[in-house]
Amino acid sequence: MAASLSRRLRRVPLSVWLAGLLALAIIVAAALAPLIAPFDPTDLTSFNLIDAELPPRFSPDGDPRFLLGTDNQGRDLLSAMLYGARVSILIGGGAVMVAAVVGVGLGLIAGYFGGWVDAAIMRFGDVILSFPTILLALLVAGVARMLFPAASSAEWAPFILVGAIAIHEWVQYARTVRAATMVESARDYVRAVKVIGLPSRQIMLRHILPNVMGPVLVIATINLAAAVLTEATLSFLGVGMPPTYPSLGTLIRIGNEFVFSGVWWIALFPALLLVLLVLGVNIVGDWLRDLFNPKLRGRG
Amino acid sequence: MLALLIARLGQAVLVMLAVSAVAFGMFRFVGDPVSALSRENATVEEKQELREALGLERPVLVQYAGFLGRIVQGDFGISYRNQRPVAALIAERLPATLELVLVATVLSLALGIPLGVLCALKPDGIAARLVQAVSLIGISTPTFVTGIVLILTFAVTLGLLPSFGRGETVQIGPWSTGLLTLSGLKALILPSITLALYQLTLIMRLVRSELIDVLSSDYIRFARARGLSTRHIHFTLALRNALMPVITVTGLQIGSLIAFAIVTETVFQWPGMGLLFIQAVSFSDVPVMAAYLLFVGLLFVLINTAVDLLYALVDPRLRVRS
Amino acid sequence: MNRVVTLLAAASAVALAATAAGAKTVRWSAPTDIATLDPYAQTESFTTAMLHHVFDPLVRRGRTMQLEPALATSWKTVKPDTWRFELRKGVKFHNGNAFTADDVVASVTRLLDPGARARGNLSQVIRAEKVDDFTVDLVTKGPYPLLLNDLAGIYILDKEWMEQTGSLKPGNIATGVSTAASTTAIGTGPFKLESFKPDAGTTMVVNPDWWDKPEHNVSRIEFKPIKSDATRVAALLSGELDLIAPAPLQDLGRIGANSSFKVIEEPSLRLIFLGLSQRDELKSMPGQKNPLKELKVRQALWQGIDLDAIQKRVMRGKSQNTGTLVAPPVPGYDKANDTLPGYSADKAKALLTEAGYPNGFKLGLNCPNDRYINDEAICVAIAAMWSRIGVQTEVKTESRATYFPKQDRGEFDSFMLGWATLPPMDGFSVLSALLTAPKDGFGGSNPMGYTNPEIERLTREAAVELDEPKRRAMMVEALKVAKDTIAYIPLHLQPVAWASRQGLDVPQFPDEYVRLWFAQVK
Amino acid sequence: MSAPAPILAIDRLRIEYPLADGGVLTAVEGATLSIAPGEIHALVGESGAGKTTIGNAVLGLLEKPGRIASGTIALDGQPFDPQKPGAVRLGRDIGAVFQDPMTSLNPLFTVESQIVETLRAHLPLDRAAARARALELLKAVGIPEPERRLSAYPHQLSGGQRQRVVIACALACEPRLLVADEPTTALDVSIQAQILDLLRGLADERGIGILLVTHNMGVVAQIADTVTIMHRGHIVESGPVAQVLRNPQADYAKALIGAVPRIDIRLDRFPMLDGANQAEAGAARDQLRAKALAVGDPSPGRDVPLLSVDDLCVDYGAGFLAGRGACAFRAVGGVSFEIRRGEVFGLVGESGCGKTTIANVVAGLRAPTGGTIRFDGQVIAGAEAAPRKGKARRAIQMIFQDPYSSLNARMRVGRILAEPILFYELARTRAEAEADVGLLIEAVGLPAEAAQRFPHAFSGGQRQRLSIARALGARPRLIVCDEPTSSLDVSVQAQILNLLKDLRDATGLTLLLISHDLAVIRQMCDRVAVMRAGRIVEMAAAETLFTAPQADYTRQLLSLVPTLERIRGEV
Repeated sequence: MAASLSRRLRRVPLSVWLAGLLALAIIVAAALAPLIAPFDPTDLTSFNLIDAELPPRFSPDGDPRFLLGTDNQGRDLLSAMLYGARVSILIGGGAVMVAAVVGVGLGLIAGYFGGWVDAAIMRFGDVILSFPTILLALLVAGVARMLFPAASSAEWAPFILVGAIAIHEWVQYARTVRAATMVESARDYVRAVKVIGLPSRQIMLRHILPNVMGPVLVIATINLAAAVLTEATLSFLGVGMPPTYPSLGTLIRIGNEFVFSGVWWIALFPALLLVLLVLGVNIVGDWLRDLFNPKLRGRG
Repeated sequence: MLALLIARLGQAVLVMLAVSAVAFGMFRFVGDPVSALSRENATVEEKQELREALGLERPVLVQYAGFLGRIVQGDFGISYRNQRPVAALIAERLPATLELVLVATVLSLALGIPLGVLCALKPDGIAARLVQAVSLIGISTPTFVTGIVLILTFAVTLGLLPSFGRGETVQIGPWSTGLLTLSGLKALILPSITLALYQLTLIMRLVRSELIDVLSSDYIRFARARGLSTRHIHFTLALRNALMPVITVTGLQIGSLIAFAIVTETVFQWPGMGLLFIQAVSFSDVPVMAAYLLFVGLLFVLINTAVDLLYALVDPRLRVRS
Repeated sequence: MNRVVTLLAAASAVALAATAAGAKTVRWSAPTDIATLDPYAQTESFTTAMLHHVFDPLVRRGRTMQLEPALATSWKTVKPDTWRFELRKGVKFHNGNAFTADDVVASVTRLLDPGARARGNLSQVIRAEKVDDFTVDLVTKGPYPLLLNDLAGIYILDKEWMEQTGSLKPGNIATGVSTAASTTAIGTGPFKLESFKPDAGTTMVVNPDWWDKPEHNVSRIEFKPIKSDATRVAALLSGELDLIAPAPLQDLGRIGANSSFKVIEEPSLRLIFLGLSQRDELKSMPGQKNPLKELKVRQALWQGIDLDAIQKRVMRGKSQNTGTLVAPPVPGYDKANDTLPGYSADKAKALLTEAGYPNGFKLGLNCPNDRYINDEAICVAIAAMWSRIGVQTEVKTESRATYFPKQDRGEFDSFMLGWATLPPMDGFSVLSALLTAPKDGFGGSNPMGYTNPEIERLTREAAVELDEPKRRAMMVEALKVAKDTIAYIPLHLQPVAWASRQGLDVPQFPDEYVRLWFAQVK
Repeated sequence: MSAPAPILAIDRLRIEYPLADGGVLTAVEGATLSIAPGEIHALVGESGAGKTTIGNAVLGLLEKPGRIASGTIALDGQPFDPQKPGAVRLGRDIGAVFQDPMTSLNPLFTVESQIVETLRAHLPLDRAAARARALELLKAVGIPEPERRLSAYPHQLSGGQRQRVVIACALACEPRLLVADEPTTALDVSIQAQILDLLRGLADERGIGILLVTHNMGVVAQIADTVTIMHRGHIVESGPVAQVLRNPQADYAKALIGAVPRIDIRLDRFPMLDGANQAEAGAARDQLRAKALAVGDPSPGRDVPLLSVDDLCVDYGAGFLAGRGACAFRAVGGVSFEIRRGEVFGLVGESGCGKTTIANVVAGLRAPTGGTIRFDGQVIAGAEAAPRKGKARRAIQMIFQDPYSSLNARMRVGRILAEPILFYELARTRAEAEADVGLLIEAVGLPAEAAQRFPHAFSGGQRQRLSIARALGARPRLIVCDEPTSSLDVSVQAQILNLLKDLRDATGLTLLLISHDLAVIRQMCDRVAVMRAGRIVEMAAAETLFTAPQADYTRQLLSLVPTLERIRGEV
């Protein structure tokens, strides 16, 4: 199976390559934002209100200092976008990470031990899934902000957002991993190590975990896209990142107020970047999903 | 079937208890209705008086017991902001949201299933590739961006469709419907497309992958070996199998749509429950927020239970063995 | 445009077959909606403004904001604490009932009920007494100079109707009682309510039997709330609306450039300023002395704000910078008080050095993000400016729902607040709510610890001074002390900016009320 | 002798699969065969021989991108292209029966609807007529209560009934030819016999030609008229069944037939396809034996049973919050037996009889509901059993049925084999463990470099060797072998069974061998217990059981199992 996998990896379609490269480029650029961005938009002393709403450099009134123009505060839009993408990706990635670790852990436990542990974990997951993602995230983010004044600050908001998104997403990992664990547990290699008498923890982590990671990878990729979107939606609704430390969603929210005023770039560029990022990740995730779905193998 | 029903109802009660706890938590700990209620230059004494009138000084458990007792009787309290029973407010908004969600669901099924079939049957065709590509863009674009783009295009630039609201509605008993007037129908187009887009993509992709799965199954191979027409195999046999999970997903998605309607309703000023909720949030109108939560939770639970039971009815394997 | 006119005509035809020939509909939108139709159950200025179309007060504000007779034709103080009102005769409610002194007494009594949320709006009145069918006495707690100002926001309801519907007492959210008054409005005003659907729309039709001579030609009002700025502008531009109020500042240019639309604007009464904590320590620097207690520091912060830049960029030149705490039309305003220190980052730095903070300090700045025009953007800009003079400012913005409770509890180091002195439209409200210590019913919005004995004294004297010139002089003096001690840092008067299609003339008022009984539709 | 015109004639058929790298994989090369009316023609071979590919080619169901590169297929003398609709129609002229009746029928449709739709796709019948015909068909394939079954859904039928429905569908339009691809592989012996009878009857009574694709020589012997043996895409030998099975000419055919375990007589070893291997492994096995003895306990004597199972009961589905179908199901009820030192004890029965459950309990994978198990006199399972640890656990190891799932795909073989050694601390250092691993690999007849590879680099037989090596690594005294060869080809099965025998001889192991295959049991075991529905119906020494069975059930099983020795028409 691994052989066929690596063979298939060599046959990655061009579109997936491009999408992957695009997503990777955005992620790398975002990660390196402090190094490559022309300005530091989080430094309040670095921008000046006088420069507000300058159009992109390529338009007639463009200012050569600002490639993609400036926002309503005079921040360099390109820098704001790079930093914003960084925030979005960190939150999205953080949410995926937390959800994956929690979900995989609980899924393994539920699937391996079964019985009441399984029932308790999965029923709890069912309750969580009774709330739509966005509502739950809105609630968690909103409630956290109301309870802890600090929750809306630049330092804490990302953690709140990670929690708000992950609280719903872990169930998906748990369900998948639980199902896969049940399948793997019944397979002979696991029975073999059980006969040997290895402790459960070791069986789960060393033997089962590596074999259930395939679907987890797929979910994680697709969820990264979804998490970035959820974060954007929360920020758009005003319970996301503060404007002093904007994510892409915050930038779009701010820009949205300028949609009709001719200052189109403030909304357009961040929205474009967000869509491209999510699209790139989604294309890769989609392809991975098909790759791991044995039924779809051997088809174009 | 009975066991399933009982299990599902038990789960539903569990969920509703969790929801009510959250709702109460919000009621008690979130926001401060006092300052939302008092006027701009209210005195300290006025505010304290209000606090006592609202019962915010009583012990938490007493408040929770009271809360549970009231919601069981269908009394969700009075909106701080509108001074009207919350139940009535929600009932008034329900039609708008449900019609929007319903149309969006129908739209996503009506388009999602055929497109999914297309992509599964001709995975290498130009049309399928195009649909796949567009669908990826569809799930990669945030709802609010889609809504704004649609408004800019069809309302502002082309002037074809209204940019907000429900248009004219007709009152049928307690239900106000926008489905019976031209302006109501026109007003539905943009919001329902915005809302449906994500689900459409989801259903399309689900149908595609399920159908591909089913088409490679033994019983389809056997059906081919029996010389049945390809048409019959694809559309009567395989599609039916492939649509089974669509039932579940559609059910789950209806719940999500109700929640996602918050965003759509905000963008299109659609006077539904989502807008009510967002308004309530910005006014700290806790009774409305709590009732919305309970209501959406209940709706979600009901839909899920109904879907499970429906699934059991549709799938012969889950029916009672006589 | 043709399409719009046709639509408009069609819509009106449906609604007003009787007056089809002169059907003039105004379709307009605001970001908020009427909270409730019960005027005593709310304190929002927007709802109050909307309800003014349906209800009349005893005294109202005219075209120039002057107080003028409405349901009362004249008044006088018979005792220092008793005002006598002569009522207008021949006025009918929308349900046909006649307007009499009983209605006034019932209305005032209802408003003074402990369950009425708006009873603070008439806090100085003890009771209303019927003298005869068209004469009423209002008894106040003591000499009270602002009674007429208060009465301009108190609408009169029909007693018989309240009796019939059991609405004589107001609804009470605590006891779970709601009344018919929340969903029905029977007034004497220029328009009758046709339908009210929260968040969906409110329609009103002209009241042909209005007691006053109409200065408008509007036959129908269709109000549709649209929260999102972008959607509201889009609806105006696509011809679905005739008027949006307010119009987002950033879109004014675009709307104005379109020959089918026009922008109307003027400075509002709402004055935006920053509050500064006067407590012993700041949240941002626990355990250290609060630098804001130093006058020089406050001076530096004021001089460190480039108000012109904010006015030009954030407010698009539409706001009016101010150096005092009340707007020019408001009693208490004095031109001499309205001076600005002038922006100078260098002077600000020098002042900080003099005060012993050459390297600045840490400061939190809290702002709402959905209350005032461009509130969030203003705060971010100020934080940037302060950071440049060395004060490391951390901005936190949040929804008004969470912001104001915290402001009430005094949880901020520095914060933004707006004050329009409404409903009385008098400088006294600044003194009594913002500048005095929280005691004796004063200082309701001043939890930050600012006190000044001079202001305390002047406020208490002005409260009972019935001689208007004297009273004003006291207020001016108090506001001068506030300015000299930099109790607050005033920023600007936010603009009232509306946009409408050409062909609709609506006069604007600094209190931001939309008064369609002055509108002309062409 | 003028042969009747063949129903099916395949002439020099070549089937290719284009590969992604531009190359071509030839699945079938120059295949020629013909089937006369009423003839059952068996196509046999091991996996990868190309037999199923030919079946699929005739049915036009070649998996993409496979294609017929050259050669012809003719029905009743008319060449046709099965991939394209033409004069010959699938379903009407050619019927098909697949291996797994569980998945061949659409779970969402009734039996009636599935038969009727087949009928109406090809014949101008109205609904009522089609229904009547469907009823006839069900009667013809011998389904009890056919009226009631018509409205049943597939899941309401047993496996055998389902396969009958599948055959009824295939027969619906009275095809000339039936392609049956492993039609009984998924079925138990008794049901297999019924289905085979049904197929034979169809050929005899209706003159239908049947192309029977199978790997089971016993089935061939029992019902086929002619047989074609394939190997790696080529036809090796073809002819009448008796002639080919009794007297194969080609080397491969000889080896293949020789490797089929016999039920009539016990052989010492299976004859090997390629006589090579083993000799050099002897030294390694001696060392293993020495090591095993070093950690083993002194034997208290050969007559004390090594394992004794007493009144064992196992219930399923009685757990807390178990959910669906929570009522308990008794898988094993009151089973008692003993295994003596050094013997091979066989447990045989049809699927669901409880034999695998016993294996699981003995190996410690499942706790019994009642009864006790003693190992070397010490209670290891049951009410008063202490948790199995250390020596007690190490002494019993297990090998499994599916070689593809019994090794962790993500670990190198060396690590897999070292795991028990390190866990039981049988080696003091990692290097010592690696040396042991080398020894084990050598002992099961694999090259030493195997340790560096991942499991996917090995064939099924090799993996089963590795599985055995892992079990040996723990230096056990009893190995539970749960269907160790049932997913292997016969030639590989022969090798593995030989290996097990050799190891037993070399290291003095005791084996519990669980199998459904009576022939394998006969070849391997010293004593045998026959199980049915959770109970032992007969237990005896192997020779006694096979020559003089006492229980009716045993006799029935023995008479039904298709074997190479009982060739049709010979008896």
